Amino acid sequence: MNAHGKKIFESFDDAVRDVEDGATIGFGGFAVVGMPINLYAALSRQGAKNLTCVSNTTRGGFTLPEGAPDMGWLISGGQVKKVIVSFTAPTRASQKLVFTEYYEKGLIEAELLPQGTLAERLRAAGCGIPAFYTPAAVGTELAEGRETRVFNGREYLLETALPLDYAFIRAYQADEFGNLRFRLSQRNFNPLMAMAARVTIVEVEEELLPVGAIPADEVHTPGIFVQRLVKIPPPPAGWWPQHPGSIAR
Amino acid sequence: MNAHGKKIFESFDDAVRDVEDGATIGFGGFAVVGMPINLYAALSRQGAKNLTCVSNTTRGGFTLPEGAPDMGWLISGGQVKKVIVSFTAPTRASQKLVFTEYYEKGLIEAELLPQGTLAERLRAAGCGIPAFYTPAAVGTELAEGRETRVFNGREYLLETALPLDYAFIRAYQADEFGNLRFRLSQRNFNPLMAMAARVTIVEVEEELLPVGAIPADEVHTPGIFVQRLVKIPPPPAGWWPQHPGSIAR
Amino acid sequence: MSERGKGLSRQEMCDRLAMEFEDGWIVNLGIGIPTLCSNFDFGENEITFHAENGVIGYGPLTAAGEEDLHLVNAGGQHVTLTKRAAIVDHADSFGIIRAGRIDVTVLGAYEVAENGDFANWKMAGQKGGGIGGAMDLASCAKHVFIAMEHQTRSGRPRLVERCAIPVTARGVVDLVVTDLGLFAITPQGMMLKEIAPGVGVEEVTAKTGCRLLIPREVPPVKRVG
Amino acid sequence: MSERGKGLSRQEMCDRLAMEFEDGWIVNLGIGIPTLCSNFDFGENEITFHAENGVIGYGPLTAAGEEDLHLVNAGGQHVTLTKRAAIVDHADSFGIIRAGRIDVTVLGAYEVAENGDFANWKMAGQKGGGIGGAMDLASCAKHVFIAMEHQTRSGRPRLVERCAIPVTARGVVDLVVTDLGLFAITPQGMMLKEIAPGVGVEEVTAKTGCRLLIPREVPPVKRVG
Repeated sequence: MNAHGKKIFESFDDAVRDVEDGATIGFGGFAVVGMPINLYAALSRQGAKNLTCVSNTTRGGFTLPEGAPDMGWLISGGQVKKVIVSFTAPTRASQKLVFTEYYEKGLIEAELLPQGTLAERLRAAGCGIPAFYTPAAVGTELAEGRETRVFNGREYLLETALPLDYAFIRAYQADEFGNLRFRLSQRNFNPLMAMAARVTIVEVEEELLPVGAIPADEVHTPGIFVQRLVKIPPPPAGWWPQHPGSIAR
Repeated sequence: MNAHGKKIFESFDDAVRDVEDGATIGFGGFAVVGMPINLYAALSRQGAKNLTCVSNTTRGGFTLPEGAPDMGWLISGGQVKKVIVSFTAPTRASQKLVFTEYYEKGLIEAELLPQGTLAERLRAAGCGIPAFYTPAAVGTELAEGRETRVFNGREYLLETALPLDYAFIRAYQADEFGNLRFRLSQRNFNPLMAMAARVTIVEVEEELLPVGAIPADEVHTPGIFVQRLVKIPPPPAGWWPQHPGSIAR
Repeated sequence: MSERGKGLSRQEMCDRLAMEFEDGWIVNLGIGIPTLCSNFDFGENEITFHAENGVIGYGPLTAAGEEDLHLVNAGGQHVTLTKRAAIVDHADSFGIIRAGRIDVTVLGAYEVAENGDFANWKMAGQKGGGIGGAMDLASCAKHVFIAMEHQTRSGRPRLVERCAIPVTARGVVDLVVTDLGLFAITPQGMMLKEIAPGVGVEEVTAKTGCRLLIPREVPPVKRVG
Repeated sequence: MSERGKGLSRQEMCDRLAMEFEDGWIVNLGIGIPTLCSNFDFGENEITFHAENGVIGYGPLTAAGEEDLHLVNAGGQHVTLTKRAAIVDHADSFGIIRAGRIDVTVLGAYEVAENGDFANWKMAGQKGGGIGGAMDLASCAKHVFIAMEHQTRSGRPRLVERCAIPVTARGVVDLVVTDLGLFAITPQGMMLKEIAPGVGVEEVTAKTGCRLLIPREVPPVKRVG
């Protein structure tokens, strides 16, 4: 795969066609911002099974349009074996997650971990660090039976890298080589997942730019981390977050 | 220290006045680019002793003007107890380093380590990671007698965080809160040292900008990592790299 | 003052904690009640709000209709940016947290124990839970403040001898505000520092699940102006 | 061809290694001889050069007088940027290296052993040395190529049975080019793959410090066109 336009895919279905059963996939995004909504839809259509899905949560937030795809689609489609997340419970007690139903029935595994540990395990995978120590979760139920070690008088927990087969992310701008820019809090987990993955697939909000359009100092994710780009079409063909003002709450 | 202009210092001497004997100081820069030349000069005048100096090398490169300060000034001034670097030898056999003379006489200690390990130890300190594992230097003299561990069938070396008391760095642009931008390869170690340090002192190339002048998405080092800013005066009062075209080689 | 005419409203609870923030502090506010701390008028004091999703220096909630769909805080609320703002990724954001650069985190809780343990990620008997950034923040912030109702909906105390549900971190809480007052965790135990208007010491004691250190004079909860 | 009329010039050595680079590869060139690889004409193949100081996608050396004082490669040379260029900090730059994203690193060496060990950071008897990025690169790049003179200035072989000086990494070298030819490290030992113009197999054997696997026919060093 090189940059002579070969990273550009015409459709989300093309971009996810080869995702294999049993793959580990990271989904970027935080509270809908930077969430790869269109790639969720495409993967749901594609049907790969026994997936391990890595994400902050199994759901977006209130700006996700009614009926829009999220990890719940993959779960209810029987595609997901395990999730690795910092929230298994909903953030509000009133929410009802597709995940919860499957989880309580024992149909799906879950690894619940601190958000910073999730971020750092992805970063470690992307940076060739097999393991590191962190203070988070020491003294809690999550650390029971696990290896800890004292450095400078303080106890830390050993955590290992979390490599991904695929990163599904959403960016604001991309050039044809895959250099990416995110806008504001859209950055969140997206650059880390791109670094941690063997294959990074990006849904891009703005029109794809010619190579060189993003100044080298302003690239957030270098194109060497990016394998596939798809421009998000305008609605209704493409999924976009909805403006809070348009939502009846 | 807050942002009501209180991070701005009038002179390099003011900015380094309180550096104490025995401090650990990181000096950014790589081959002169992003090297805090003026802060080297000020620290030489200030005279703190028993310093541990962390940097890629003890010297700059050929664009450092004749007679300009570098770590050699601190060494020959008897200020340095130890260096932590990825080069103790000169990069060219023909170079003669001030460091080498002191080192061969046993007047100074040196910790020599792979450049990636140096960078990651600084990053770990800046990110609250006390220790991590790396493949670099496994099987070499540097790993002798040290703790290694196998992950997924491969051997890795345990490395610990390298926290700094002070980071001395050079940036292209800064706003009055200390949000920084670097230009091109000036970035190098500079953001890492800022994150690893208790006190970060920045020599800034362009005129200091009002707060808000750097868009949030384009900040390379957030101002929360920066405590002191000094604008570099034009030469001859301030030290600047020299243009290669002006050098007789 | 709350609607019931006694005790503290949620905003008053958060105002009391926000009074403790010092000039130049970097502050992280948890989801729920703690977000109200940002409504406090800090005057000349410059407070920089940090959100787990990498937003450093966010400002008040966005006015309705003016939300930027690319910008939320850690609670998913659409916020504005201050002039000092900078964006980092999730790894750097939690690097800031773990390195101890957050001066205070204000979190909600289900239970706080007199030894400074607290629990806020998993309810009794629940399968799974919601950790988010709470364990990183609680383990690493210089100060951990808690803002919560004094009792559960069913009337059980939240200030307890030992947490009965899984803890978020151990021995980290400094200060707790509830609708009944302000409490400090001290080496000697939990101390009633200030009491809410219209509330008596006996009521606080009766509704609290651990021994309280009670000074001879308990001042009213401090208010601005 | 070198000035002596036989053997390979340094540029020819690097050209031979550069022929092995594949379309889309990410390549890191060490200080000294290896930097000449970037002079090769890669034609349609797109090669992205990575430098330890965080410059991804740099291009040819800058023309004299047009140097940008903010831009050097890992050898401190002033370079240009390609359109694909992106800048990262030193931690991310070495993250890229350690994660195995560098397809090949071309390094100089003092010694290469038949088992793939090599040494390039410290001369015999020297106190200290210069590691730079070599240990990270050597341990983690998908391929490690070495470009060096076949013998030391004093006429001792650099291809050896076992390294006599401290190694940079063990068992990592794939391919070595010297002024006398191209050598591959194979499970059976070091193989003479191609021989330089004007050089005989006997000369290569005589100047080599380890057993060489020598095919019945040793082709000349491949050239473009």
